[in-house]
Amino acid sequence: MELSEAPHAIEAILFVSGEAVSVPDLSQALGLSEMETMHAVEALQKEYESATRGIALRRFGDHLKLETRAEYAPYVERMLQPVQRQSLSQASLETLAVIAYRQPVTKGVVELVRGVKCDYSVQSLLHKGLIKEVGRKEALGRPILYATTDKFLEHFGITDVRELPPLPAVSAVEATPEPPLVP
Amino acid sequence: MELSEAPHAIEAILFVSGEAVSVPDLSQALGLSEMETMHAVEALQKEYESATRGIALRRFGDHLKLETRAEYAPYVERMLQPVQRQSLSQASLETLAVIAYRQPVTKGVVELVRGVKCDYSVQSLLHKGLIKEVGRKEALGRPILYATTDKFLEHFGITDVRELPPLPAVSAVEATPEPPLVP
Amino acid sequence: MAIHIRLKQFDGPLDLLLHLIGKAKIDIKDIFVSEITEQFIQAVRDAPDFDLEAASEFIAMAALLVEIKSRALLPKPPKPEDEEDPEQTLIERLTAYKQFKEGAQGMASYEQTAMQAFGKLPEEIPLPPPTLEIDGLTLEALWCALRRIAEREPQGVRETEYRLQDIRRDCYTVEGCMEVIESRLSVGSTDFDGLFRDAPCREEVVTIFLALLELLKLGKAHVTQSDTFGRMLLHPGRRQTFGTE
Repeated sequence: MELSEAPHAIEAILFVSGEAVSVPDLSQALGLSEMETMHAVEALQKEYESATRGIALRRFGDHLKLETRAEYAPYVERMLQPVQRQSLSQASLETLAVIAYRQPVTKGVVELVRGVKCDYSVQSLLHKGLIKEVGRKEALGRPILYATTDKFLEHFGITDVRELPPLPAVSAVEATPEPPLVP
Repeated sequence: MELSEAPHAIEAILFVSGEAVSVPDLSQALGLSEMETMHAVEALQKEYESATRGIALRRFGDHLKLETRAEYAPYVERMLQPVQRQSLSQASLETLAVIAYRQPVTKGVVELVRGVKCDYSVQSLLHKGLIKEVGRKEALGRPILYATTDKFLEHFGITDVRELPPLPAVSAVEATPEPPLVP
Repeated sequence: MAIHIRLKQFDGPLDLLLHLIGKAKIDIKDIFVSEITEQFIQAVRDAPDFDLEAASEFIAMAALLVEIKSRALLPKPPKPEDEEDPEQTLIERLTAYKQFKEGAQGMASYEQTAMQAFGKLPEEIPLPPPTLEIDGLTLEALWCALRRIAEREPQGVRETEYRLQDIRRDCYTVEGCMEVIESRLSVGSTDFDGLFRDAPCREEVVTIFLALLELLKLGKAHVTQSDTFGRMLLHPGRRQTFGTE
């Protein structure tokens, strides 16, 4: 092959391979001596160094590899894993409201206030990182206590739960006592 | 992101993805408008064209892909077993030719031109992602209209259907029942 | 001249006709002053892989060729203007087919070139957990949620007290619970959650549930639900599998 073409043939091989390729293997594929191959590698390295690029040529001993530059990793990740958009159901929003105003609070209280089972919405809020477990209540069954997270504050654009709007005047959210027995 | 960095972020994304990536997906990952993304793509294309390279930036419709240049294929093949695209059967190619030159077109027209049933080849082309349904013809039975995809462009290495070779001139009489789509 | 042709080699009768025309080195429009019709019929007749399904299109074409040929032998009556000339139509179809067949060949050479370009396998990259963005989280939405709870709350308390007295008496045997559920169903459909809303202890919940399963089995009740996690409604009697229910 033409010596002047060798650097780009090497680039093509490294690109398709994805993995590190050794200089002896390269020189065999190109039909060049190892010396000639090394010269071509150096020429290619110079090209890659002289310009800002999204990909870089790295050398490990006598192995060569093409890699993405670390500074572009966030974009690559965003590409491979796009942000998922979701919205909260009415049920989850109600559960979140009760927890926000009564925290730390047990699921039992949330269920008593809302009048329905809340296992599903509590799980979903935990999964979304809007609430977290903050300990256990010293009561029969030692039920888990829930509170809102920093992510909750971030989502609502406030710095502290005290910035939440005041409760409606006479509200079940405030009035409902602990249930006598937590299911 | 800095607009000046965008071309190299795109290069990094295309390198990692391996497969063709659409401009909307790119612009979402970069947090840029599609217009800004296209400008960055054009800047990157210029870089790739100005220097001799082992790899090329190819555009298929609104999909982009990095590929090796054809002239280095022998070296790549000698070194690796690259993933090779399968060539199409004669029957599939004929069906695809009618769809490509006459799109959007119904299966009925394809069958009229070829003089045989085309259910199988149409199914197989749909399955390979080379054609897609693009609506229905306002005619008796509202038959499905087919057109080619960006994957079709990729398979034939062209940016736009207008790059297909022109159909050979009709020697005898103006041929088909509907006027041919002149690409 | 004996021609041995395997029909399977050809993509239909037009393909075979083009092949014969090519072999005879004639122009498409001269097809009917040549031996092509005879050769075509011969090929279809002799086809060793003759199978009716695959060959039906070939047979239809053979019939058309014979028809055209026989018309040529008869004296021509004056032809009405709008009548289609089958000979001309076939020549047009052959011409169009030839055009696309050659187009396909051109595309095949593009395909060959494109296959010389290699992509790269996608890389396997360990990804952080996906970022979740939640829509509709506003203080106003939170406030509305509280208002909804407050508005329906008093009713909930009354129901709870009422049911505490009503169920405790009977719920410790499956038979007793069945009676309660049945008596409730006797005045119409009821909410599944309503059976449990005060659920004071595990035995009651389990017993009521067993009673309900028993009623379903006996066909004295059935359940409907509009969607997953949606409200479940109990109705008296067996589910009607006909009509609009």
